[in-house]
Amino acid sequence: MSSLASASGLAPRVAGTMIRREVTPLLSSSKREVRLRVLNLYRSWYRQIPHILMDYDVPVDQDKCRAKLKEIFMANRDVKDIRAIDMLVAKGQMELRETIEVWKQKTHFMAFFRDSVQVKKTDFMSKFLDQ
Amino acid sequence: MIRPRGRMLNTVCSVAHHHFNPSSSLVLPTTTTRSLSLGQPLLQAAKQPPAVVPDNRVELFIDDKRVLCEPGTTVLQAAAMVGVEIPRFCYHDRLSIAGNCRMCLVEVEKSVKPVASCAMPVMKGMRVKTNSVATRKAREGVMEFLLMNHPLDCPICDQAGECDLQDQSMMFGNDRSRFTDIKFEGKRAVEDKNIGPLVKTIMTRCIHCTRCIRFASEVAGVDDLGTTGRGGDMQVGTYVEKLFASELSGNVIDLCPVGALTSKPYAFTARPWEIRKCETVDVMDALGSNIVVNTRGGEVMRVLPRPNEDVNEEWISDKTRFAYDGLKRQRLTLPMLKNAQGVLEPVDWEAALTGIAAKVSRVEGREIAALVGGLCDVESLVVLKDLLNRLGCETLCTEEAFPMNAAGTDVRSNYLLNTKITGVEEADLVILIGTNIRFEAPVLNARIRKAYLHNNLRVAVVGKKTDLHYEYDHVGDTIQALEQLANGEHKLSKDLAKAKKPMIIVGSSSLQDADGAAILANAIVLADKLKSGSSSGSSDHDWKVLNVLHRHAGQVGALDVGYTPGAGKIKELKPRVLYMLGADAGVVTRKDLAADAFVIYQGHHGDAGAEIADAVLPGAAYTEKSATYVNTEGRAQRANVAVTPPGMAREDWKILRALSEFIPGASLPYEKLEDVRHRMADIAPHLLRYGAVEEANYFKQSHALVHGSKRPSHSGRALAPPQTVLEDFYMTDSISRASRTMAKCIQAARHHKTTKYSVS
Amino acid sequence: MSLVDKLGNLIRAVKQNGGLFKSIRTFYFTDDLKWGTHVGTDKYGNRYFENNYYFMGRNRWVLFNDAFRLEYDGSQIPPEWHQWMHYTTDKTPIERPPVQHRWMVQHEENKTGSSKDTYYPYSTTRTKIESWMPKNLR
Amino acid sequence: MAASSLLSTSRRVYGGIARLPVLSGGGVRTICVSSSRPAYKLVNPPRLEDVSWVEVQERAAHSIFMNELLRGMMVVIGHMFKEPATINYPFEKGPLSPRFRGEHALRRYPSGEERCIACKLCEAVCPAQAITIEAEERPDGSRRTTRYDIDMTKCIYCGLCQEACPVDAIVEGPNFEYSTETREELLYNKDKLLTNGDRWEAEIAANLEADHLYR
Amino acid sequence: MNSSTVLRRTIVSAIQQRQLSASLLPRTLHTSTAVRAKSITELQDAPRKSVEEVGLGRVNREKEFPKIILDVKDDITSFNGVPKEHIHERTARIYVPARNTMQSATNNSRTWKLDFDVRERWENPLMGWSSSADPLSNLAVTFSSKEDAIQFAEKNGWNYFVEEPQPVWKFKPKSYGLNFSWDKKTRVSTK
Repeated sequence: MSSLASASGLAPRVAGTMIRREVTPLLSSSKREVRLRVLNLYRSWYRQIPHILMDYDVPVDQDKCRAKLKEIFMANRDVKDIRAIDMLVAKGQMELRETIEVWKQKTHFMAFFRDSVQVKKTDFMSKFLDQ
Repeated sequence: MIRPRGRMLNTVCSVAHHHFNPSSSLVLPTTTTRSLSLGQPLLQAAKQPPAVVPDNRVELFIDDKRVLCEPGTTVLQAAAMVGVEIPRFCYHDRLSIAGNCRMCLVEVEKSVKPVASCAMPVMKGMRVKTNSVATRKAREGVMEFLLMNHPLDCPICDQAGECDLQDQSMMFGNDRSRFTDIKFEGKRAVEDKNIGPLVKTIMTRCIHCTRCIRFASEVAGVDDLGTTGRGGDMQVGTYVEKLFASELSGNVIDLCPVGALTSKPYAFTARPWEIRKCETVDVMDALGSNIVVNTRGGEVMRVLPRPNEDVNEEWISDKTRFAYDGLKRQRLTLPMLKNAQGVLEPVDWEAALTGIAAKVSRVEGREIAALVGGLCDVESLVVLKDLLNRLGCETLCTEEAFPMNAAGTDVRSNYLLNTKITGVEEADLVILIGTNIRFEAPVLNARIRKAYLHNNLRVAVVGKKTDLHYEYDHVGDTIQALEQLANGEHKLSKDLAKAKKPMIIVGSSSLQDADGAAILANAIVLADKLKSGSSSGSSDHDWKVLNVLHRHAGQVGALDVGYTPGAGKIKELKPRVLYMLGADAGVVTRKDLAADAFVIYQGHHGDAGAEIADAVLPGAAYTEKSATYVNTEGRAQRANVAVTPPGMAREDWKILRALSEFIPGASLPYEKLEDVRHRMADIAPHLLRYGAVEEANYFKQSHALVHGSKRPSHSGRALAPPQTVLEDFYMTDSISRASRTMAKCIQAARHHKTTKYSVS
Repeated sequence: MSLVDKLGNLIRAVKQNGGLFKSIRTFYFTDDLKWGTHVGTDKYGNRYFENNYYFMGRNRWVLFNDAFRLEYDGSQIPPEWHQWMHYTTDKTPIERPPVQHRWMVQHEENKTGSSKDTYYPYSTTRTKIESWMPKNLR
Repeated sequence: MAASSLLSTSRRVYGGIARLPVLSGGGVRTICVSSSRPAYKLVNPPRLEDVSWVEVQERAAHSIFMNELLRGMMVVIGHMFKEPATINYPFEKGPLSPRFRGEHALRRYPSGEERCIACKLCEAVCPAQAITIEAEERPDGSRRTTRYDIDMTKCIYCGLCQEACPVDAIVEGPNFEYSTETREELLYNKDKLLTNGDRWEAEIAANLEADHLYR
Repeated sequence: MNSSTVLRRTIVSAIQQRQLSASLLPRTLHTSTAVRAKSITELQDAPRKSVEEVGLGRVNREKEFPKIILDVKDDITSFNGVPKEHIHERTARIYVPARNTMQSATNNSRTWKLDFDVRERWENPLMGWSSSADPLSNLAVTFSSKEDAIQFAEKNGWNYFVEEPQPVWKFKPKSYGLNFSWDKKTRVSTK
């Protein structure tokens, strides 16, 4: 398959070759460390949710927020690169800070739920007919 | 790989040579240069195997970089080998050396005067300085002279932004002028010439580089352009007002280093800096010339050639270059379906596809047929075939016919241009059978002319005598003459048999009717005869003699994926549903179908096909889809999307895929273009080896079939290609038929015939 | 400046504006009452005044044609007076007449909001793609 | 306490400045002190517990007799007899330079021929990409635009278009009174721009003439 | 302990969750004015810090951080904020741009270029301007080598294909004398 793909000029997207190399870390130097950071971030968010809901007058309850929190974290479950996880954690912390300091507006917070975003259909026929 | 910078190449050359050059080897150690040298296939210097140095090569130094080159090379070429670009106006890689612009002056050590590097052959131990004070002063002087009589009309000049004179005056010119014009005599002014509807002339801008003249007389083969007058009064032109009657005339626009020759249809419409470039391939003839489509804001502004040594060098035909305005006219932009009154009316996609699916699923598979035209890409052909095969239909035909006796199209070698286009430059004999190659493949004809000029290529023609722009032996008009040649009975037979590398080019235009089988069979016999004659004369055994020159870009692809050439089967079948994919040649009419037949036309232009259709599905033209085309050599090439299809039009494979969804049980599994391409790879892997030619073999086997059977009989008619005079060249397909520019060309060519200056 | 001077100015202004009643009218329309030299009148009946007693910015002014009443607008000043009004030049168009070309058109005030004469944009080019139409629709 | 410290600080600063020989001319220069301020200072009103009784009494007296209000009214009455410091737009207008960059206009030659030759340099130079040009050969063979649109909502009035123009066709005229009620009205097309030029030519020509020595 | 070590400590400790939550958790922070006033008073005479001290200067991270071993490919799609539809549905094309045949210079054809499939453009119904909804339509990145371009595409998660450049120039010696040789067809008749 991969030879066919390269012949066709369609590069194999899923990398077959692992490149082992030395890189400079962002913060964490091991998987264990980065895992701790992720769990820490998750815990902080989880504990802040009641306070956040007090600050923001938003039409969601704690359960919904917690489900969304889990969903957002699980969306990146496939990220294996320690540096990428560090970056995601840092960004998550920024979001957390912005949220609990009420630097955000209601709409910013509700943007996590993306309930106003129209999901585009991706199957062939809808794309063909709606284009 | 990209062409390397000067310093790297320099060291490559020094590695290739055992003499030790202290200056360059200090730059990089030998080990690194070796690895660098791996990626430079483009230049001859890099190709030289290390440590093998022919004795006759000359060593010289350009800007202290060592160059080794063949004797007879010019200094400018030698400089290009080490990546030193010398400014030039008159010199062009593919034209003869003129040496009249003087922009390439360089300082050569121990020479009293600066030397015109384009005409100066290299000499041993020469030390050339391309960036010394003297060189720069010489260039500045030349530039001052050139600008003295060049108008300051860059703001209204179409060349501005991609003008050699503009760029080089910025780089090498003086920052102020001594042109004071105290007597108010003004600059030189030259009257513009009218040389046709394609090339616009503003002769005041001319700097007399004579590139256009050399192109016309050397490449195009028309001695129309020349100079009159001398010195400041010199003018480039046709002397009398007449059409520049060449099918390659557009190339002088590219060649002109200033804005003296510009494109008339493109005039004033766009600027180089606001243009997006899309590198793609052309479909106006079967050569698949490489082109760059220039677009702006979803509109094709112009078409330029893309240099590809194996296909079109640097030239494209006028149809390729100027028929693009056909892409904006007569377009199908909405799906249409006949209503209850039997009148086509625009509908949306869902309604169109539902309506078609209802009709298609009502008839049995064997009562369906498909007819594809010459501009179809392989992707849509494959999807159409898959769709109809699922419905149980096996009648899939191309409009262009091909004789099916003996091996027919089962063997690829039977229908390809086997020696490839570059083979022309190696060949010593070309026999053209039933083709006016000048109009069916103008760029290939230019290459034949090039070989004729430089390699003393001999050309023989079987068929009607036409002006091919070079001399040839006329074997005869009729099929009998071909037969005689094949049997070795013709008076030229002995002469031609001496050829070491003969090529036979059979035009597919002559294979369209019942005599096609006889013509092809005789050509095969002749090919085998010439091959056996030549192989005894120690030429290489892989040399292929038989070549078929197609007229349509999609034909080879259609044959490769298993379409039946010719509409004969459809006429026998009288199908109740006909699916026409870009079929606009008018081969099949309503009379050939069942009385209640439902005709679906899918394509990009409203032409013969759409006129007879009951349902019209708007597809994409070649600039609007990512698609694969196989040229007459069997070279698969990828066309890329330059602009998206207009209106509600869609890429062709997507339409077929969407239609399959509406027909019960026929749904195709393709979601993305990649899926279609994988399917193509299953059918024929070479379809995805872009840029490469999949060579055909089985010559012996297929030819044995011909020799084994009796040669087909024929009517003995004259071999007259359909395109004989210039006006036949311009409109051959639905795109060029929609083009206003092409219509103007025909008008001009017709008018030209009535003038006394017309030659033919 | 003494109060007496101010009173003098007021009297001059009232006099120039044609009496008390007309002065009150002017004051109502322009929120101001000034006196100065009448330097000219443009073709639309707007009167231009100058008095260098006032500081720059207030020393040139326009009294719009009375017909405009409260519908006056800054854009009603035609270009030749516009430059004088804006201190771009010190010469009034009477002292130095502006260039005249036959193709020049009448000045027009800013018409936005009026339903009839508002500029509304449109494309000045033809469509890029010409569609094919079946015979019956052509 | 804090208030008095604030007062004393400002006094200290003022005194310090006054002692400087260069700036001793007057109090106006005291705004310059910020650069030499050694540290951040608290500028909030003093806390209530820091205010003395005397001050409290004073404040109470001021507010009972509407002292501040009356003083304010006196200032207003005084100003009624002063010359206003503002100009009375639209009857009075501020000065404009001949180089003022206002509403765009396309000019014509004295013969009436439009100047623009569709060289597209203004389109290329426009940093806001507000200009859209399409060009074509006119039937008489000259190079002219078929579309010359300026999106005035995008335009930043930098004047680069008129700098780039080789034939003085596009200019930013002196008019700035073209505000509109809808956004669409600010999408100028070629006809609008040419009409602008035809309307404002008198002033545009005078302005260019006034400025020609400096260009 | 030099300044960069201090800096690293600061960054790490600031980002570490325990510290962060400790500083964030007291929800009295923005409700109790007393606390705030006090802290501001404390700030009153705080000395100014130089840029270097605050840490906006360049940090030599290579030295400070020990390297780690990674065996996954670089992938920035998880945090670069690009919408998924512009990652998974886009195909990048990696190629060497052809020389512009209108000009003789070759500099633009010496680097590799990466650009994207063309998406729909349409005419604005009011003015006829051409519009596009494609954020990647103006992205064309130049690379000095094919490998760099491929790595960039992979890092960004785009599909891509590579078009190897066609051979463009075969070197053939030619001479000025050919114009005048009597016995060759290259002799020039017109000029």
